[in-house]
Amino acid sequence: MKRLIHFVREAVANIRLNRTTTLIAVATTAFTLACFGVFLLLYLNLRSMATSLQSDLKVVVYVKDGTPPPGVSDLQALLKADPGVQALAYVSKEQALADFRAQFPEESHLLQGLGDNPLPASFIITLAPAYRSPDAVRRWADRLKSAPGVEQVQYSRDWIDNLNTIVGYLELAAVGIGTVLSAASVTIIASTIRLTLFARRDEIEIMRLIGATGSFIKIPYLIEGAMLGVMGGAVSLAMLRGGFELFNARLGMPGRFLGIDSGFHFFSGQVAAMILVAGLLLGFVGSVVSVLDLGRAKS
Amino acid sequence: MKRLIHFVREAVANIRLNRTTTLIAVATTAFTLACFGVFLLLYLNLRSMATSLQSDLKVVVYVKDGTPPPGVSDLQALLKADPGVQALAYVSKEQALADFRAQFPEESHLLQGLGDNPLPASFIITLAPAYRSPDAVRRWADRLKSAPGVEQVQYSRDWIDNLNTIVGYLELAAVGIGTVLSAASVTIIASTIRLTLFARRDEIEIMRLIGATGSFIKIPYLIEGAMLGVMGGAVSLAMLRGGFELFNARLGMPGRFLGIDSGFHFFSGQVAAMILVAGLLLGFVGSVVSVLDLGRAKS
Amino acid sequence: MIQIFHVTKYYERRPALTDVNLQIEKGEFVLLMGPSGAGKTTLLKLLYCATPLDEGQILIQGRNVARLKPSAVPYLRRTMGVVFQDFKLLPKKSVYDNVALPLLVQGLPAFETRRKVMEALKAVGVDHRKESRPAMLSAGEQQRVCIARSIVNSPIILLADEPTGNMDAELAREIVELFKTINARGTTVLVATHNRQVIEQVGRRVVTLDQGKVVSDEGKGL
Amino acid sequence: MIQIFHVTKYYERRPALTDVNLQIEKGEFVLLMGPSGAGKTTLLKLLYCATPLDEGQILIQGRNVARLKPSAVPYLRRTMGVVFQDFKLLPKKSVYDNVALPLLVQGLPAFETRRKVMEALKAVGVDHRKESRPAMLSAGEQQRVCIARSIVNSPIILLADEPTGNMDAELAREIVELFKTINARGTTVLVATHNRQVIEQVGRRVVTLDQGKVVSDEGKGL
Ligand SMILES: Nc1ncnc2c1ncn2[C@@H]1O[C@H](COP(=O)(O)OP(=O)(O)OP(=O)(O)O)[C@@H](O)[C@H]1O
Ligand SMILES: Nc1ncnc2c1ncn2[C@@H]1O[C@H](COP(=O)(O)OP(=O)(O)OP(=O)(O)O)[C@@H](O)[C@H]1O
Ligand SMILES: [Mg+2]
Ligand SMILES: [Mg+2]
Repeated sequence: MKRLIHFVREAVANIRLNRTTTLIAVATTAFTLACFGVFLLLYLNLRSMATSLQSDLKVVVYVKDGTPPPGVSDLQALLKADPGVQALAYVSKEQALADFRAQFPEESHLLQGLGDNPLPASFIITLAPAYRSPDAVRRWADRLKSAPGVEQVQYSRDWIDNLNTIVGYLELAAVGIGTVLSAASVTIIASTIRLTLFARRDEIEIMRLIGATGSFIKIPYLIEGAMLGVMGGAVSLAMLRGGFELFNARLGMPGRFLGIDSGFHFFSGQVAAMILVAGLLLGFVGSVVSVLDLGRAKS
Repeated sequence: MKRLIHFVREAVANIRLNRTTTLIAVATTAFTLACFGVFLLLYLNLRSMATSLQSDLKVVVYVKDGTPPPGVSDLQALLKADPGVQALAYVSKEQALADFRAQFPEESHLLQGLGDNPLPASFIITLAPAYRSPDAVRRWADRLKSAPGVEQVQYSRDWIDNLNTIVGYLELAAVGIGTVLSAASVTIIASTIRLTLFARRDEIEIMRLIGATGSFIKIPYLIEGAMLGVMGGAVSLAMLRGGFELFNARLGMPGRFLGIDSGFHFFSGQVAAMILVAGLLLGFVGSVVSVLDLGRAKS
Repeated sequence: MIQIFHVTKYYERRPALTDVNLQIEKGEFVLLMGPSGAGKTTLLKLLYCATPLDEGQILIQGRNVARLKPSAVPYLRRTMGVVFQDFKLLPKKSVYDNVALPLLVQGLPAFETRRKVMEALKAVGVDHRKESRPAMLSAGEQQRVCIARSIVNSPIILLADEPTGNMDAELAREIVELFKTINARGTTVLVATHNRQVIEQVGRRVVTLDQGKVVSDEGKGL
Repeated sequence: MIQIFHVTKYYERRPALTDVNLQIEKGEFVLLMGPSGAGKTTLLKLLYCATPLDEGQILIQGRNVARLKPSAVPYLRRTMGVVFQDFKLLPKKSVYDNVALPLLVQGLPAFETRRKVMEALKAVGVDHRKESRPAMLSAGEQQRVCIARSIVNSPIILLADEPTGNMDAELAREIVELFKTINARGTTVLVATHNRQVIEQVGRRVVTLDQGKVVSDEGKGL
């Protein structure tokens, strides 16, 4: 316990005494984590955007022309019981015609010559979240096609496929950039911490000659590394927050045009905490590496 | 001249003597520039993708029903002379009907009851690159609407708008991330170089006491900084290239699905050179900052 | 206490010590002489395990130094006090903290640390500068801080490398008196020096090295 | 040559030098004595502009040191050779390169640099270690390298701070002889020392400092 207090006090003293290196280490960590954070922010927001776009997906189940009302009720009951259906609306033949007329006033003359209403009745279905992935939609639609009274199941395959591709790319880019950025963060932060310790190798050597054990020398450095990392993480969060607010205030509008009026979101408390923890771990790992290095340099 | 040789030799000697710090500085620069490079790569490829998607844009000019053949020819001549038109194809009323039948076999009964062919003739136009931006398309279409024999000018406003939004976002993200990454790169690289010099401040002080002028001490450090920066840039290019090949070999396929069979492209020689120059400048600026810093610390 | 058998030490294939034999009993006060580059510092370094041995054996308190595990070295060093020729003070710690370090390393209670540190600083006469950083002291003051650090933990063996090199005659005399007092309390003392005055004042065993060899060993058992 | 008028120097409000007056003529050989912490190093530092002056005036070759522009300081330093008490050798350069530095700074041709460096190294007797790095030398050898560096550019003024602190009597005698030779060639020499032997051997003017004040100035004009 007394030891621990000493170690922490020593770490704090080192942080204070080595202003320049502390500042540089914190700045480097902050900027590195900020890069990572910008990417994470972008990724999380795009993902949630994609998800909200997916919820716009509507599947239309056309009812076979000439199905008697009890058949339509049966179909409705079947759909209601389906776990894939989150909400459903019935559009009668009459309503379909009215909708068509309203939507395409210029083309309505196409239907003029026809005595009978050629448009079928339909159910418009919002799928449950679990059924919104392109594959799931396809499977669900294929299954329903054979149900009694169903003429056809329609959904925008293009839209689904595009979204699929976009989300796929996003995921791909996420993995790619995430990997590069993680590797970069680890290297940069570890390097910086290492460099700060490197500048103090003479002091470490003196401590050794005085009879200090390896752990006595190293533990304050590990604590220092972790502290620098957390400080870097905190600064990067502040920077991200500031940048985010700036960005949102200035350019938050386009989000609304796209119909995503929820706007962009900052990290949840959990993700923010994770960034701090990441800083801590990176700083710690950085100093472990440096300290091992020092150990090797001189017995 | 003799001086210059001395300075360069001194810089090289420093790089060699300070293995650890050199390694760390180069690695940090490389990783920082690599982050920037990944982003640049992504941006450039997305941009070129967006551009190639824009070239898919087709504008349809519907010919007024009942326009006599000379009127149609006049219109064709007008369109051919328009600088906005890259290519055009004529679709007669008959062909339009045939196309409709082929495309919508199920809905073709809608046209059955009609004695006359209700579909108009049209010109399908591929716009010249300069006219492909959403605004330009709109202006172009509006202008053409009043031409003799033109019933209507149609293009997918949604498509245009979506692409517009996407490109806008891309540009926005580019500016945002680009700024953050640039700031981060400058800070990180400058910090690292500064830290490497910081570790040598005693030596610099000794040089001063021997009667060395400021520039005599500083110039080798500036050269060293620039060299470290270039080395970092080269390593980052190598890393990017390697990562790119890996990525392309493994995951190059999705590109084809999107219809962009040209695949992803690596940096052109020019951009690669620019990255090297960026490394050089960053390293140089980093050492200028550090050297100024040293100058301030002690007369 | 210290037994050195046929010790040879090379630096880059050039011998710094050649076949050195030396026995130092508990409680002895031995002076180590010799021209510049004779190997005095190298011999002391071997004793506190700062450089590896090439040939021969060194036993300290019966333990074979060459066979010591790296983890045991700090504990050996804690039984010794060392005055380094180049002081080796921590530049960012105060004089007080520098002197307290050997006690801190051993985990001594705070009040006892305080008492011992102040005692050591007073013994060498730099207690009035205890808040200063080493760079703010004159060379002689730094050397005294280094001496204070070496004696603060009442070592069993005291090794001092040119401890009066930056001191005037009067001060050197006081420091030698201090060493003699410490020696009288049972500490084995080994001092490398060029200072004739020190040698006369101590008047004990003098071992002379030249070019890495022991060329004379006078006054043994005096 | 060197004129010091009413010089006072404070370190954190504590005076290190108080109202020091000293005139040193061209070609003089002056010894500076005084106990540890008397202010000898501080006085030398003022002369080579390593620390700012608080009160008084220092003229070197007629130029007012306090009024010197920072850009002029290097050129003043090039006319001086300084033996630092803590050597201040560049740790990553060889002995040769360390000694060559003052010549390199002045842009001397390569062949002349080589000749002068070897001459200086031979004069202090460390020419056989010219490829080594300072850390690979004994303290006495390092001190001699520092002396070699201070004399290599034939300075007009030679300042030496305890230049024989790590040397045996014989070597110290040789170094003093070297200084006397250099002095005989016209260089003004100012040596801070504790070594009685040196003082006797030089037998010239001795200035004694104590607690920052000049307490005696003997043998002037001898
Ligand atoms: N790390 C090293 N690498 C190479 N040679 C070294 C090293 N340390 C010392 N030497 C050489 O070994 C010899 C003995 O050095 P040592 O420091 O033991 O001498 P010393 O007797 O202490 O001299 P001094 O009185 O000058 O301090 C010298 O010639 C020195 O140059
Ligand atoms: N940078 C500094 N900051 C504060 N005090 C200092 C500084 N340098 C020296 N001093 C103090 O000024 C006084 C004179 O120091 P100086 O180094 O000039 O003594 P000296 O005569 O050279 O002593 P020595 O013989 O021990 O080398 C001492 O008390 C010292 O502690
Ligand atoms: Mg020695
Ligand atoms: Mg001094």
